[in-house]
Amino acid sequence: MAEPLLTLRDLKATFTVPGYGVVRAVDGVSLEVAAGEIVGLVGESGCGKSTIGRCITGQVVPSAGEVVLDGMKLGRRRSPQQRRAAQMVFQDPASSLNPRMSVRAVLAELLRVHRLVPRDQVERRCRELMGLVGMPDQALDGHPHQFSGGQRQRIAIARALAVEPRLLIADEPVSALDVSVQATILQLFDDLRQRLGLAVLLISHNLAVVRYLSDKVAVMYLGSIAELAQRDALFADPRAPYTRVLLEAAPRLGQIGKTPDPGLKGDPPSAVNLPSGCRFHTRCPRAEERCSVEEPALLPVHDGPPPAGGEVHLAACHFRAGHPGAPGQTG
Amino acid sequence: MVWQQRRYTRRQVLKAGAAGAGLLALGPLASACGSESETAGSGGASGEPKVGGTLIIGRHDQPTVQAVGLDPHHVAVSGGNVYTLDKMYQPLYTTDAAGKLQPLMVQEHTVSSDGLVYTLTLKEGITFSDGEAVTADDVAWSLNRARTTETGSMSFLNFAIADVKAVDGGTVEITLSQPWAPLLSDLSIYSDAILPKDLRGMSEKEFFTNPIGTGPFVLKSWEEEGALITLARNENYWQSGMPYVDEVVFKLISDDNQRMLQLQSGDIQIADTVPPAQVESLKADSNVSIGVFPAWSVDLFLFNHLVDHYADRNVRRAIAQTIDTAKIVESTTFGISEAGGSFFPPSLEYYDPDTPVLKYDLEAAKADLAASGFPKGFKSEILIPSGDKVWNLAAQIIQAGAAELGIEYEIKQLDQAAYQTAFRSFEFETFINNAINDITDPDEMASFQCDNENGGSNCFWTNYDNPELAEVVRAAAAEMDSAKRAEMYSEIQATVAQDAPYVAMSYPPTIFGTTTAVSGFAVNPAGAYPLEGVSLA
Amino acid sequence: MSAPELATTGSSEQAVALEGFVVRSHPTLRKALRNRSLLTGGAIVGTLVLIAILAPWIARYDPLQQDLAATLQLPSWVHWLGTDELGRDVWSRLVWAARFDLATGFFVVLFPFAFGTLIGTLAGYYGGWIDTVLSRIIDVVMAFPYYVLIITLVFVVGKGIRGIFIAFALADWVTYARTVRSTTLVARRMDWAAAARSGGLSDRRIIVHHILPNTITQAIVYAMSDVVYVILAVVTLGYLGLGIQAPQPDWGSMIFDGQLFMTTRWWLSTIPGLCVVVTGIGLSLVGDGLADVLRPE
Amino acid sequence: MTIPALKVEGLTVEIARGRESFRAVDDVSYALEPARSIGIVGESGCGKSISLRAIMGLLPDAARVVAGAVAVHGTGLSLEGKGAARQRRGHLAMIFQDPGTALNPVQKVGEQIAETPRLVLGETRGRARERALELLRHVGIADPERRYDSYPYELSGGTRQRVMIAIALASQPKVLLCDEPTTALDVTIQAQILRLLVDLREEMGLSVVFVTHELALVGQLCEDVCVMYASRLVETGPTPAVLERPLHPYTLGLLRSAVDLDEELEAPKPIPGSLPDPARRPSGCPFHPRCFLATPECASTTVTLTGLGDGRASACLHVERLLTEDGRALQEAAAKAAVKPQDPAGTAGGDGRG
Amino acid sequence: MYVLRRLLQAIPVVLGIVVVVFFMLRLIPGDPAAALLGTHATPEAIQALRDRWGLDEPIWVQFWLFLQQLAQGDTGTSLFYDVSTRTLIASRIPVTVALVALASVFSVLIAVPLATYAAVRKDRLPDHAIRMVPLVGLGMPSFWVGLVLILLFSVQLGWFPVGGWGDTFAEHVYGLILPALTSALGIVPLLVRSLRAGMLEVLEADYVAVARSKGIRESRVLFVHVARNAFVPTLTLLGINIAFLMGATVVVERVFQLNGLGSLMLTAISNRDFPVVQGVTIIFALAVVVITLVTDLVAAATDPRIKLS
Repeated sequence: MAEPLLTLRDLKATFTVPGYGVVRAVDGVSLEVAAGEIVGLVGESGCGKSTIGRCITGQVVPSAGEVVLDGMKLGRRRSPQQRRAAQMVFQDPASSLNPRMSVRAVLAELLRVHRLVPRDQVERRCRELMGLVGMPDQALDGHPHQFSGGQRQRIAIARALAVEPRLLIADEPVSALDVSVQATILQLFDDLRQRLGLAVLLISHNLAVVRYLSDKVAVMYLGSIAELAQRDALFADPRAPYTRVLLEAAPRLGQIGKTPDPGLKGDPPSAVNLPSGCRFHTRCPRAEERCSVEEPALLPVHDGPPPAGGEVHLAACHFRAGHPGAPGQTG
Repeated sequence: MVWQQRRYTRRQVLKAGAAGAGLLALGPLASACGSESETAGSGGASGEPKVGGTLIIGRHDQPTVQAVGLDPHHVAVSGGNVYTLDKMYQPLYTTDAAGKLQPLMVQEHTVSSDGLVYTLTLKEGITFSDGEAVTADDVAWSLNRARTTETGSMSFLNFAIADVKAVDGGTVEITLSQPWAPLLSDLSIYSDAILPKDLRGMSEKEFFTNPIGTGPFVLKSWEEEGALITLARNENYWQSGMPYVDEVVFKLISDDNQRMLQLQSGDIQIADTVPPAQVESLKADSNVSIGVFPAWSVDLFLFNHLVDHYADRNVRRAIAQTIDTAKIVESTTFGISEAGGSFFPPSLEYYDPDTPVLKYDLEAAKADLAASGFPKGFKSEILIPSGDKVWNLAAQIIQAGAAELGIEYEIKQLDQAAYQTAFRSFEFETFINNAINDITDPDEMASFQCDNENGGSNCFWTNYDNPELAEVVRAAAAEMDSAKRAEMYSEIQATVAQDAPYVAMSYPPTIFGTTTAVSGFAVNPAGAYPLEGVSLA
Repeated sequence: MSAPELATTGSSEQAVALEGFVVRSHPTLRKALRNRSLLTGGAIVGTLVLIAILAPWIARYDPLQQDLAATLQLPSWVHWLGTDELGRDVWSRLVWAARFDLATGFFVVLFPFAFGTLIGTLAGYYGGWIDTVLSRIIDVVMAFPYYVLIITLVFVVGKGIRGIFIAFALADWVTYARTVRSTTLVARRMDWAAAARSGGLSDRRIIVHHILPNTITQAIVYAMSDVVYVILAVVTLGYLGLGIQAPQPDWGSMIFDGQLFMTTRWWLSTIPGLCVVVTGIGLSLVGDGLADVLRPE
Repeated sequence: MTIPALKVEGLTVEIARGRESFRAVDDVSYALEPARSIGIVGESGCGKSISLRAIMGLLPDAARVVAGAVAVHGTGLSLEGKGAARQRRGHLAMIFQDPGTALNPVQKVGEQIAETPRLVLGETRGRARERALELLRHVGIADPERRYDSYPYELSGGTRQRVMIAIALASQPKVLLCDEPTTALDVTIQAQILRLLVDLREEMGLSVVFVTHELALVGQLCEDVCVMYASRLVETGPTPAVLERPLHPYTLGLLRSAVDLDEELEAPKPIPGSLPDPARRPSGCPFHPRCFLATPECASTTVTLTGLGDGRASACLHVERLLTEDGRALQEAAAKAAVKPQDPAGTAGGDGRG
Repeated sequence: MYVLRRLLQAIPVVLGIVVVVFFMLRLIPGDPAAALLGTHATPEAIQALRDRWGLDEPIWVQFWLFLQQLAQGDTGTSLFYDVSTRTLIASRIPVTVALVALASVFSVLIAVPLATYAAVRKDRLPDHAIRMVPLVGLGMPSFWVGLVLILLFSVQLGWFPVGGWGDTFAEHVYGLILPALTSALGIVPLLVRSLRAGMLEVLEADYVAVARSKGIRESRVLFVHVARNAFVPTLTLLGINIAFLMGATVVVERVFQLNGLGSLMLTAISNRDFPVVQGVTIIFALAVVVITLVTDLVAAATDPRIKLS
């Protein structure tokens, strides 16, 4: 099997909040992203999904574990080339572009500093990049405040692409956009994947968005992965109770007049004092005694060898194979 | 040789002036009211003086330093101390408001034929503030302490004294090492004040916390590090009926505007150091009287003779002739000061009005400069203490005048401490300062400014070195014949005028403001003002 | 995988879906021209600067020329604002003082501005122990009351324009450093700064080209009022006897010299006082206006 | 005919921006029956939040109501003046998108709830506290005694929103105005809050106005829906009908541009162009520059909401085409035809969010 | 916990202050011994004094001695007055503290109503008028303001004493009114400006809207909900500006002839009375540190969120 483009091995990230404690934002996450693959990372706020993205780009220094991208082990100090390998697209279009720099200045700087194209080709390449994200050449002269949210997001993507990254990390790329605009950005990602074979780590709380774009989906809860599977397997046959709760809670156009009832009580526990055993047991509608004692590992839901052509479906639940007494659900 | 900061417009100076210490040794107090002359128009209420009341005096400079207690013989006594001390202690002689030497405690004196032994008979009935009578023992002990103590401030004045002895209870004998004309005058210096012998057996610290003297007032309280000093009537004062006021309060008010405004509002009854600029407007205030008292005081523009430019007599003469003293006094003091000429102030004994001084004359100045080693001019600086308005203006006028000769002056202002340090260590090129004679005899000023060797100040820190002139100065002090002395002092004044080691710019008077409630107030030419004759309406 | 291959197919499907936009001509300039504070302030400061530049022509006399025969004259056609104690023409001195004071203000502010911005940027950008150390130093300097510090420093380094220059250089940078540090902290956390870093740009480049253009605005705005503070401090030092050397015409020493004549010649100190106030108004308005104009939308 | 719980008529709000002013809410009318809920859907800047604030009497300084009337159970409410908000007590209460800013950060949450019973309803301190605890319990906060003394910053987003609801309920309103109350919350929490709102409505007979940008939420929660675009209502009607067969191109566009979990994995269809700046609303039908049905007369004709029967209304000139033809097909055909370069001038204008 | 953290943070600042003050003053030219002994002092006498004061010891030894003294709460004996600086400073503190306190009260009494009124009447005439205050106030030197106030209120109208601070408590307060007003006017412009902005922010906050919609009285809205939230920024701002007020005492005490720390410092620095200058500057700086600390703690008590940041 080919070496994956990105490998996260038992990644951990902790922060100390004065007067509060140590927050275990990411608590042992392993994940692989293959070249040309879009992997979705879903979870609620505070589950550590954005921190993972930031660990990969080096904005956050992991406290343990390793990040291997394209064969390079990314450490604390990174060469420009290592830094370029993964690029981020941010949630907030308002802060993702420097208000004082024209689009051209942003793009041309990157092209020049890294000598990505000969000097006389810079302008042409800028236009190409604009074209790639569906923006006209005139936009190069604009400053961020002159663009709408969707346009800014396109420019941010162009900036990310300018340095020819191997991996794009899209952190909630559409959640700040108007509904009517979201679709254009989603399509752009789709398009870029098809045309450039770009690998994307898509971080989002929106299950529908993740479902639409991703090949593979990881569901996170409180710093660790609750379930990891190919897109269809996961949405058709969620095995972690948390995944089911998420799917239950998501608003759907098809359910007119039905208020969602996830059967979930309370707020997520604090990441400072993680619950014992399964970290979801405090809210899990199906929790049993065992769950509060024994922490379930992320393990295949099916016994035996992985199904052909697909990856293993993993879940971190004692009852991943089906609730005791009930037949295991199958996809 | 005691010289003084100018008394008006000094700003924060005289705390540093205190630094200047001996510097402000001001004159002894004037005699009793009997001989007082109404020199200036302050006061003037007629009839019997009223007894009682509290007199508040707003002073410009930092008064007493408690560090040395209230010891009149100590070096670190400053202007501020003097005005408090001379109300509590008295010397044997005093200077009256007209500038004449008057015996204070002495009934009569005799001099031996060789002029070396003075025998003084004390007046009777003079008592200390504790009621004890003053004896010859007290006097001999005090004068010996004043002239021998290591920290003695003005002990140099007593250098001719070989010994002081009590002959009997009322007679004191002073033996000199050489004939010395200024002796009696010297004995009027405040620092030759009479204290009880052996300080009544107390330690210095004890005694000076609660001092005993013969003056009209005693210390009541000392607050705010001397910013507020209260004196109370000496109930045992030996001159009956006096003083008239119950209490005197000395208050530090260093800001000129403040002091004048408090005078106008009646918060204080006497303000010293009235800025000349405000005299006009204060005179318009019917509640205030302005007293302008002539003083043995001269403002000088001094050259550092260690600097090549000023070692050149022609340069000094040239600059002296660019200084229009009449214009200086007109614009800096609105004509209140008298224009300078001789380095002796006109009110001082042996002042010679015919001294051949260098007058303002640009052509002559140019000729002199051309004859000098620096015909094209040069760059130099004028050092002044910061915050002194009058000297600042004077410096600017000198600057403008010298510019006519191609001499470019920069005016350098230093705060008092740095200013003192600078000129005393000869780190200056020219500076402006004031000299004052504290006693009736002009020898003090003459030796201070002309005797580079013995004068105590290298001729006021100019290092003007003229041995022949110094000889004349010394001879004049030893000469007992008045007419001969007059001749000698004329010669001294003429030499200085022509040599121009420094330029006498002006003779500033002492300006005081009083409210109309005050009567009987006067200042003597040495700058001292007795208060036993002052009363409040 | 090779670098993303760029298809230049012209308008893709996305281009069709493109939201509209306009690229306007230089927006900052247009905003500046519409900003009333900036225009008013600019007019005031501009006039003052013009007066300062044209001082040799506007002043009718040499500001240093004494006329001891005509001191303290009342305003007249000959001397518009009368003369001072040395018979110098007050109007001429006022005009030359504008030149001196404005120049002093601007030059004195220059170093603290540059140094403080540098320190603040470094502290804010790098954080960690650099920030801790620099912040503590800033705290220490800030702990000294402004005038206490300035006065002490003037005693240390000496009076006159050189002393004032050094004293302000040592005391004043902290305000800039503090302001810039906090804005840098904000800027550093912005996504575009993270993007620049992960774009492989050097720290120096990010600081100079990305962070500074965003953070310096506040420093510039503060510098405007700081010029006034400097002029005021110089005036106050003059009052305390630590100021500018005579005979240099300067509003501060004119206020100070004139206050002795407050009751008889009120204009001698009031008019230079007004000049400082007007300068203050002008520069504050410029500061406010600049803040509006330079604020990114 | 029953008296509506809330009747809004011709509500028009103008906002001053610099020297110009524009209509942020333009002639908005709707009626809400007792114990029912109505959803108001639109994208950012369409005026939906401003309209709620206007009804609540909480307009910012720069905005003012220039026309319109609001009545709760037949009682007209004044729309101007500082006292306007106070007059709402007992009629209307509002909960906000961000409970973080809607709760006083320096006051204990219990006190914020107790304020109304104590100061307005005249209860004693003790009774007011009881009432506040009761309300906290009512909105599903476990351990209300402890939470009473909490400060807002100590609470999670979901709990804050519950507190906000408790504050709203404390004044015993008849109508609850909800301004995107779940947008800032996670999906699981959102579900809990929605559940709570539904329960409260049933228990207390509250009527609810629910403002959101998400059609799916309206579908799950509200009987009726108003779709708002560029300060105006473009379509109203019973929710199932509107979602099933939208009668305005904008409604259709919104539905089709959203990705949804229930849909087959087909690509969402964006609406071309972007939202107009509210101050530079296109003439005629404000949606015409982005509309696949647009004809030249759309740009010149003033469109108004026109009733179509069954409680439905649309403000589209070409509504009959949507009634007779399949809107989706029309839209797709239009998109295909437009693959060729589009006139950028036609889509000029920022989306107003800078 | 928060209190402890803030206290710990203050320690390096205090140490820094001590170091800076000590070495800064040693750089001032001028010999205190020569300054005190004056004209007629002999070099021997000066040297004796220098020895007594330890001025010729290596600077590190001097610093160590200084630290030892400081540990006992003293900065040594005044060279000039020969009394402990502690005594000296203690006698001056009441004036300065009273002046600063009254000035703070005045600045709040002036700035808060102005800022509130401007904010409530935003963009209307009162707002425009009040916004001119900072512009005009910024450019006025305080000694000049003081002088004008004296001429106006003391000389022309005779309402207040010209200077000084009297003997009784009533006279103290009375005498401090004009000086405190002068000091206050120095920071009122800044306060008005920032407070207006802060007030606007609070007035436009959602929770104020919520409070109004609860039906409670407008006065309660203003005094409980608005005021309490506006209090923290006001306090913090005042805390920062009190440092400026203290510095201003140097000037104001001189104008109004008050014998406080400011005038003590000016005198001492001219006298090169290093222990006193050290003492006063350290007291000033410590006061600033303490005030900042106290305002932070009060702010934290008012707004519980602060403890977290």
